[in-house]
Amino acid sequence: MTSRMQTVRRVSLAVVRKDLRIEWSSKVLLNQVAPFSLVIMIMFAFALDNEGILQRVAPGLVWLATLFSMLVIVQRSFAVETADGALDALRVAGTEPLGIFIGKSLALMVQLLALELMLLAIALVLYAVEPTAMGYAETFATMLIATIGLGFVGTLYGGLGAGARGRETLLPLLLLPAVAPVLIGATRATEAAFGSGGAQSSEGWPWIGLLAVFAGVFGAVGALAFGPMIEE
Amino acid sequence: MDHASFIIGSYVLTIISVAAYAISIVRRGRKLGAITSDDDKPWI
Amino acid sequence: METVVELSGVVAVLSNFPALAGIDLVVHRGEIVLLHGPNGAGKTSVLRVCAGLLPIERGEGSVMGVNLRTHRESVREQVGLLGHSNGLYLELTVTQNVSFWASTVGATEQEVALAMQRMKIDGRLAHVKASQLSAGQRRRCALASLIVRRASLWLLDEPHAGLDTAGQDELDAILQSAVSSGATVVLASHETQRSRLLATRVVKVDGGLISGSES
Amino acid sequence: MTTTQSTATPTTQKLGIATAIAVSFLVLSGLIFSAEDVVQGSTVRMMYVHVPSIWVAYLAFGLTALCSAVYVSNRSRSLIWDRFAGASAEIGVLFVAISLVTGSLWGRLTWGTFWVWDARLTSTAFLFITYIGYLAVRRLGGTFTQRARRSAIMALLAVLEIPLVHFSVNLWRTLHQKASIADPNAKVQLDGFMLFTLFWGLVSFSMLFAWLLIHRQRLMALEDAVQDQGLDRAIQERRTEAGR
Repeated sequence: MTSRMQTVRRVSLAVVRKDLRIEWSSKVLLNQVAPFSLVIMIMFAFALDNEGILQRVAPGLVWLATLFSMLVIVQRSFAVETADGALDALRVAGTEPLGIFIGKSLALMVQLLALELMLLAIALVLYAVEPTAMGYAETFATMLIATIGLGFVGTLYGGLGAGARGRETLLPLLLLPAVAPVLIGATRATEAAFGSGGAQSSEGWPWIGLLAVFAGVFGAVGALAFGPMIEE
Repeated sequence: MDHASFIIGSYVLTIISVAAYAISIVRRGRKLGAITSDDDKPWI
Repeated sequence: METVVELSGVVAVLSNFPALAGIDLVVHRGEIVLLHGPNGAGKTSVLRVCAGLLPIERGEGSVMGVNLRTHRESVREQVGLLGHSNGLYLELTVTQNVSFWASTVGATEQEVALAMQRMKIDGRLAHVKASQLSAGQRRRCALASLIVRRASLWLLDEPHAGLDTAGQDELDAILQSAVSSGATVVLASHETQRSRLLATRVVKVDGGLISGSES
Repeated sequence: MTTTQSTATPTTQKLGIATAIAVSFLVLSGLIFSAEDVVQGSTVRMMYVHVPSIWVAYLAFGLTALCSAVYVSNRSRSLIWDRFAGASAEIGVLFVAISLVTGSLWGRLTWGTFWVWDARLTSTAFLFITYIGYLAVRRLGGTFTQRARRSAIMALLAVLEIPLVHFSVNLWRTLHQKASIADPNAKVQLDGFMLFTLFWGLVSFSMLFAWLLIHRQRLMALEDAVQDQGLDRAIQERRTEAGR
């Protein structure tokens, strides 16, 4: 058992380093996904042409933009694996699926967190949001825990698209309903943190609890289901 | 009866959609049943 | 003689197309078997079935005593597969690629260096991104990744393709030495001249079946 | 009609006739015999198709989850469990759709609007979408065992997803905005015959579900058999390639 845990540790470290290195050298997040989410945020401002409304709905927009961008990152994360048959090679190598799952989830979480920080900064500037110090703490806690859940669930469903080749188009249909609790929980918690619509910052913590439950459930399920999911 | 169109409409809608589904299942079943051997029909 | 691969009447399906239509194949330890046949004969699928990647639809199969129908996942630790694609990450450098594969199996830095040296991708090439390599250099990189895996059954799909003569010689030497230390090799190729010299047995594959064999 | 040709057997024919009679009686009872409600008036009659529909949907999705769990845990990996799971989910999607439509018609009458972002409605909509996704995964292709494993995982994921969504949507509607719309059923004071009619609806729709499930499952077996025949033919064709 301990040797298996060591293998999982080694594989997940190798995978997360590899994924982040690929991102570092290809800069897809920086050059494509981040501008994409910026465009989303600006388009929202066009669609909801009213300063009062924008301030009120800013938390929801940040999280919607995060979810849409996440679809792109997840697809990219698995496109890297299938481009030259690396996923096949990983499977043939009998690489511990749990290690792959943890590694890819961690890499996804790091990328998502970077993106969310950027979106937060955009919201502060474009939507004129002014949280308190407590509000900032709550916002960061929300981001951290929501991202853990999103990383697990994104990797889990992304694996299905990769195992069944050429079926990436199914990803949004499967993934978006599954992350609805994150959208609800994170948006409410961020509203509390931003004080949107007169919300108190203490109202946010139960939602952060919901996000933690979500992360725990999908972390556990992903650990079990990811292996069979990436099989052909 | 008040709102007869809504009420009868929902009954009709329910029954028609279920019936259409049932008929399509039975028809497809007959069509495929004709071209498969009885070994593939363990319910017989 | 110990049996490494045993397939009987194996049918394998690629999206409703029977790539294998009932293959019977037995491979013993220490053999170098060449699968030879036209394009689309099913050579690649035989290798993928043996690697536990492609599920068996009908028939029975086992590799090193592992039943491929029920436990195809557990055969993989002992096989090394080089497919059509190289399994490289194009955005990473040669060293990063080989090191990644090494770290997933727990091989040492030393083994990585040795493998890269053998495939002659250590010097200038070591820090070039895989996307900028030529086809032959990528093949060398993939072979180096395969060497660090220390497999006991080598499954190679067109391994000589894209390699220059020196690279082909090196590959042959590597396979010979692997076999002499107890490994078994199955390779698929339609370029037979070179492979025939290497192989201890040639098996003809056609139409998803074994259509003949020669020694 | 010869039974050997189709998915019907004498038993299912009897079940079918009994179901037809039961549903006909439900229609008569729901539209004519039963009394109008004191508060809701005639609109209470919507309940007798709406509630049984959503009941069948829950039954169907529950069965999908159960059969998927049996498929995963059973060593024999018998495909019959996969077929029951798939057939059941398809029927479930049909009945969720029916209950969403009848529900919004009912809502138009009692609330004055087709849709409200009420917790139960919202999570039912998610239920609908989730199982449409499940059916899409079933149609991904590949071999039967691939289909079975993939869809069994999806069904079990849905079992986790649904309560999470339901719970968070509930929290959303209770914490965030005090629920302004009461449950329509709560206002209804059911008399004996109305209760009986509702009960009759549940029974007759369950019979309907059973009949549909048996036939759909058998149809799926036939579809699989036809695909298998296609494979046999393809294998024969493939083998003749070797002669050339």
